[in-house]
Amino acid sequence: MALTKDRLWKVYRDMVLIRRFEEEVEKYAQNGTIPGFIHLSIGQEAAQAGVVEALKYTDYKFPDHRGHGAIVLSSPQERRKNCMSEIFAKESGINHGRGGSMHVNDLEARNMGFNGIQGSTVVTCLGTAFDSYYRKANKMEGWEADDKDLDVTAVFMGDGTLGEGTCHESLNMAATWNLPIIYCLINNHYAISTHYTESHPQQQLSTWGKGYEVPSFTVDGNDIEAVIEITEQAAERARKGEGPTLIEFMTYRWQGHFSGDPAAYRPDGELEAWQAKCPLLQTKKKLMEVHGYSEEELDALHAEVEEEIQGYVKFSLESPSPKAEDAMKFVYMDREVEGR
Amino acid sequence: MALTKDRLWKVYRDMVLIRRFEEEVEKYAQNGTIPGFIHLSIGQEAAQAGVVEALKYTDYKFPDHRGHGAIVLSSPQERRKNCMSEIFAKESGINHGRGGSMHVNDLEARNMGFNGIQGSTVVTCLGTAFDSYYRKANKMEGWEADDKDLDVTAVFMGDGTLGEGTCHESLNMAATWNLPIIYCLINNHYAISTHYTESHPQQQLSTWGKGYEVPSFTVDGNDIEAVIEITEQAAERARKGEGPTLIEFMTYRWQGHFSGDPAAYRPDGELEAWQAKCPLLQTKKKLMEVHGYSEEELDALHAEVEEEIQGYVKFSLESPSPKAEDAMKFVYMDREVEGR
Amino acid sequence: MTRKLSFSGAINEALHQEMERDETVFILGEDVAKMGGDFGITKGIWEKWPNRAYDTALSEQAILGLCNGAAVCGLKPVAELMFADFVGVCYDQLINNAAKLCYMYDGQASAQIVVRAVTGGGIRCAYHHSQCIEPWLMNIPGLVIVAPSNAYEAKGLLVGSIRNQNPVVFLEHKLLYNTKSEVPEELYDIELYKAKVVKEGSDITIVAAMTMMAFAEKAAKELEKEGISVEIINPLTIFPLDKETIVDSVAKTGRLVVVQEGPKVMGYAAELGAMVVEDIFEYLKAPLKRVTSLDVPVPFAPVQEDYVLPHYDDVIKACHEVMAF
Amino acid sequence: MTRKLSFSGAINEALHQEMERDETVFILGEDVAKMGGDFGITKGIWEKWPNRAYDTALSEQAILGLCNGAAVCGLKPVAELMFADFVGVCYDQLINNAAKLCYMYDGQASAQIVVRAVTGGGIRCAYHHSQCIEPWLMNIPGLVIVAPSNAYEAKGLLVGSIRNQNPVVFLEHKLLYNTKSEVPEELYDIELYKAKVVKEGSDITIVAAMTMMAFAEKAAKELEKEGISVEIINPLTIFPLDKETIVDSVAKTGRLVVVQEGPKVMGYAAELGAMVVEDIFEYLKAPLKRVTSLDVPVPFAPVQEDYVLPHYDDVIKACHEVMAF
Ligand SMILES: Cc1ncc(C[n+]2csc(CCOP(=O)(O)OP(=O)(O)O)c2C)c(N)n1
Ligand SMILES: Cc1ncc(C[n+]2csc(CCOP(=O)(O)OP(=O)(O)O)c2C)c(N)n1
Ligand SMILES: [Mg+2]
Ligand SMILES: [Mg+2]
Repeated sequence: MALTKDRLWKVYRDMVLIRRFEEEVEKYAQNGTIPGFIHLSIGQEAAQAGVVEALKYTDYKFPDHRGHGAIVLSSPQERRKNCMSEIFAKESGINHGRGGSMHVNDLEARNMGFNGIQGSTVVTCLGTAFDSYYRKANKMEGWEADDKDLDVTAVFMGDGTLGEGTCHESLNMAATWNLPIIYCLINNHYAISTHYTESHPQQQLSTWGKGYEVPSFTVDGNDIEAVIEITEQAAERARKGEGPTLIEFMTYRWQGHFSGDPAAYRPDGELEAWQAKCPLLQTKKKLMEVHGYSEEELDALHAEVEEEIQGYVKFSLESPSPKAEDAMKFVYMDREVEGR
Repeated sequence: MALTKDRLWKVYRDMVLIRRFEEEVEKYAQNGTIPGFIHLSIGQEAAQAGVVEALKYTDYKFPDHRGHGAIVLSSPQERRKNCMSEIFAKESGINHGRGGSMHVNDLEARNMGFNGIQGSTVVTCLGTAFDSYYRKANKMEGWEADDKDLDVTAVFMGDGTLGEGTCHESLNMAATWNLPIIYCLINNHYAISTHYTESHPQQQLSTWGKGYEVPSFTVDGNDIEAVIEITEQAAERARKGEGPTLIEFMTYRWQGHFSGDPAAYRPDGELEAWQAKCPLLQTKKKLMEVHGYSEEELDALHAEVEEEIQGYVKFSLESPSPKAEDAMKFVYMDREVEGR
Repeated sequence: MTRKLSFSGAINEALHQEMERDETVFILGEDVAKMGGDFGITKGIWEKWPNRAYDTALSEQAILGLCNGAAVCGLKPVAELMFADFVGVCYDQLINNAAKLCYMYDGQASAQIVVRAVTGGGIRCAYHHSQCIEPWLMNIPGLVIVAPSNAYEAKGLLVGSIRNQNPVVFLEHKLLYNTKSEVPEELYDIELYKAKVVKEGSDITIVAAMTMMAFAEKAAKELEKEGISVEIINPLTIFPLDKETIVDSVAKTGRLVVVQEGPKVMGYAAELGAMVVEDIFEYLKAPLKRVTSLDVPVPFAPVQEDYVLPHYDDVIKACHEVMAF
Repeated sequence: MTRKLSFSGAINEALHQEMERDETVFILGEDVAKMGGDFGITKGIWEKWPNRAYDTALSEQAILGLCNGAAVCGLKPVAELMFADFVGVCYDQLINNAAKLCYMYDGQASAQIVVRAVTGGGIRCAYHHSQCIEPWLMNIPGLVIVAPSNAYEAKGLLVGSIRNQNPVVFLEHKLLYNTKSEVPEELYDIELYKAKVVKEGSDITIVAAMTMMAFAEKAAKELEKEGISVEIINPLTIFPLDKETIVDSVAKTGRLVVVQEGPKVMGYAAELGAMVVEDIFEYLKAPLKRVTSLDVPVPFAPVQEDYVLPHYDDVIKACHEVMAF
């Protein structure tokens, strides 16, 4: 399925936004401004932008630890800068700086955030999927209509994360109950240093889903059109109550596991081969060759994104740190915990 | 594959032994002599006797919680009575009565016992399988020969237990490393009250194993010849380092989940239909009709088993309880814990 | 006049009544729906509301994960762990997800879930079906642990737990299921975070929960005859502890005996002991006494299980010792 | 003269030397083989012994399950948990399998395994990569927890742990990896179950472990100038605790200050406090003081993490308070 000209333009812009977002994060992580560990998604923009594009604002999104792209695109324009300032540990951060890179969530946009324990969100997502399933079954307020669509839940999980027992428990339950979940398996070939073929028996990881009799696919995760098409189909099934889908997106992370990892475990030339398959490059080519966009139009898009990103960075740098005592807030919903 | 006359006779005797063992255990559980919960395997004798028959004494066996059959057949003649007296909580019990029905282990016979947490042995068994794999890879003492067979590990697990995340982690690892494991999935249709089709998406649970590209089969678990044949093939592959096999044995437990459970959740007639497929009955028929054994010869076998079982029971009843203070032993291998 | 109801009946009634009142409450777990629970606690719910009672696979991580996610959307799940010991396989979902969700979501949402867990020894089920799990969870800010000792408390506390906005582990001691007490027919809730002064007294404070309350009450009576006045406190919410009530009591009596079923080492008695020696050292008249299980796994053989679990005589002995000090 | 070696180098050397000596020792975990570990601790092992170093999937339950089974067969696995917080997902294998195997096997075999776990806060990695896990495991008889505070201890204790017949959780504080101390080149082991009297003193006993040892030592020096004599004890084996050494020390000084990185509630300081008020109440001259983290998840923002973790000043304050009592 080819996207319309406008839509391809839009998602190209989304991908450029991710790329530039990540590059700035990397810069400030490297120079010590951003604390903690940072996992960058450069090279994987299509799988993130495509999945978010295929979903509604009201669908639940569970980004993974390499999820800045899905995170920033999930939030509406006005809160995207707060996603970045969260990573900078600032009071203006969308979670007031208490979470950081691994824990940027925006419940209003149904970005449900990540949990640092790999595989944890893969079971939490059962619950968001269960919510509309339950409300509809019980004809709760707003859910009386027989033909009302379920809310879809999309969970991102890496090839390595598939090793966790939670993945099995989740797919087993989702498939038994036909829960509206899309398992977005981002196969970027490595879990830290370990190639997926060294820790899993399958040639393609989507084979795993077939063991549950769940529709399971492997697609080129760098082809944004393919990503959107397959995800839209999965979302359609999920909304109608036809159950989960597993999609393996084949892609590659250009950086090491975390910002600063030299990634010495990769064979020579592998990175370069994948860089040639850059999702932005591919899309740009299509925009120009198939849809007739000009170099100038693309430059204008890039400049616009640049301005936007620089706005986020400025905002992040200028925002103050949170108050130390605010660390005591919300341990419990209904009671205070003693501070200093 | 048809078994030889003698071998079929032998395994028939094994199954009768299990049946009578279980009936006596039930009797003494019901009258309060045996404490705790008891899970009986009546109706499932073929899957237990067949698997143990297909293995060597030196292969590792992990019985499940419904495992008295595999347990008693794993131990040599002279220790079988101690398996029963363990269930009776006696000092003569194979673990001095500290474990009971759920924890009867005989390390010398490589019956590695059960762990009350379902799915736990499904990962522990990776380790016994790993042992000879490791010793051979490192050419350790006794393992220098290239053609030396690996020790096989057989782990019993129920249809319900397959819900645990450990099952995934185990099969994933075993398949990746080609560990010598036979996953003996005893599908007796229920996990307590829950039919396997209500908690799993697959029509046949062996489909699950195919998701790992592991040889996976479903066989009639009440047909002892089929059980032995498929298990021997799996053991052969495992010994040669060709990796794990998943076998789903279709069978049925006649009693409720535990001794005393009325099993009201079963539809009318289901039990009777399965009783007609009794593994003992089927084998007895074959012994008489195909192999020409006479009613008298079978009576003699039954009488012999009866005498043996009554010996176990007498021994169990007459054995004293363990010493209370012995509860303090072996919390640590190398240090004492303070008692009263 | 209120009727007498069993502990299990009281829990069942609490579920029925609160589910009647609040359509966002639902139950899930292994065999909780059609069978009504392995211990029969959830009987009749599935029949009444087939879409609000879910039998699950043996997938405790998925069960708790589902609870956490559903709670964030505004549902109120009540899950059953057939045996509390199984917390081991879903520990991460409790401590790193449920307990931290409110914090991670910066107060925008929390894991308002109840995990009913069948706890304790005494039924000859050995190592993996007999444990007291509260100490495994008490180092985790964000969690709540509730432990009723009779049917009246069970009903009110379960309702209070369902309405509490935080993740609650609700401990049901299997030996209490058949015990009876007076239980109002109407729906009521007991406030969490409040310890109950079961009996006032002036010489010794005994803190006990669940089945150990029976030891405490019997001991108080026996000691009363000797002229020793015992104050009994039942924490009810074991975590976070109602420090004030407990500390005030010990400040008054000067003597603390904690009766706790689980092993001694790092049981909740440890926190109580530390609390008083930290906060009201000057009021203490005698050493802390902890009457507990021995520090071993719970063995199967009845003589051994009985040897390992706390002995009533030791409560009396401990009280005599603190008085004689 | 012995060389100086980093904490991480000392652990690496211990593994190399003990693996050289004993062919049943092997390592496994995520990225421990080809990459030499996420923190570089297992460097060079896979190169030397490609069949004795295993990169695994992200399957902590399988990793520990394999360890348990292999140990029963006589192998000696040393697993790495990249972050100790991940104990949550394999908790059951530690508490219900490893810890109970010796008991279940009636002493015929045990889980002689070592689980190296990277622990503690201070690197701005928030809730799930910063926790101190020892209290989660200290209620479980059968387990051993070891916690070195410098390179010398790290080498000797790791060797001691590998040789110990029980399941050992070996805590490596990430902030210690780059710290250096004198470490003998030859293979040596430090006996488990023995606390170390780091410094003798007569007024106050400070118990501290891992990074908190630095606080204790600095405080002792500072207080010495004021004429306050501090005795410092490092438990080294955090569980089971060397009760005798600790209790003897507090009996002598009469004052106990515990400095512990994790949250206060039900930290191991609670057990220490309970222990002394139970066993040597009559020798206590002042209340227990616990200097700990605040009872919250560890937040990401540096100002907040620093606020939450223990403050050095509080050690001094606690010591002044117990002296002034
Ligand atoms: C339970 C658990 N185990 C291990 C880790 C440490 N860890 C974080 S990311 C990672 C690799 C994940 O690989 P993959 O899922 O393929 O995602 P990628 O990093 O490639 O995007 C590991 C091992 C963790 N956070 N949680
Ligand atoms: C982790 C865990 N969850 C739940 C249980 C309780 N439990 C014991 S047996 C059982 C059913 C097991 O069913 P299945 O595996 O099919 O074996 P079967 O009883 O049919 O032989 C359950 C739920 C347990 N022991 N451990
Ligand atoms: Mg990956
Ligand atoms: Mg079954």
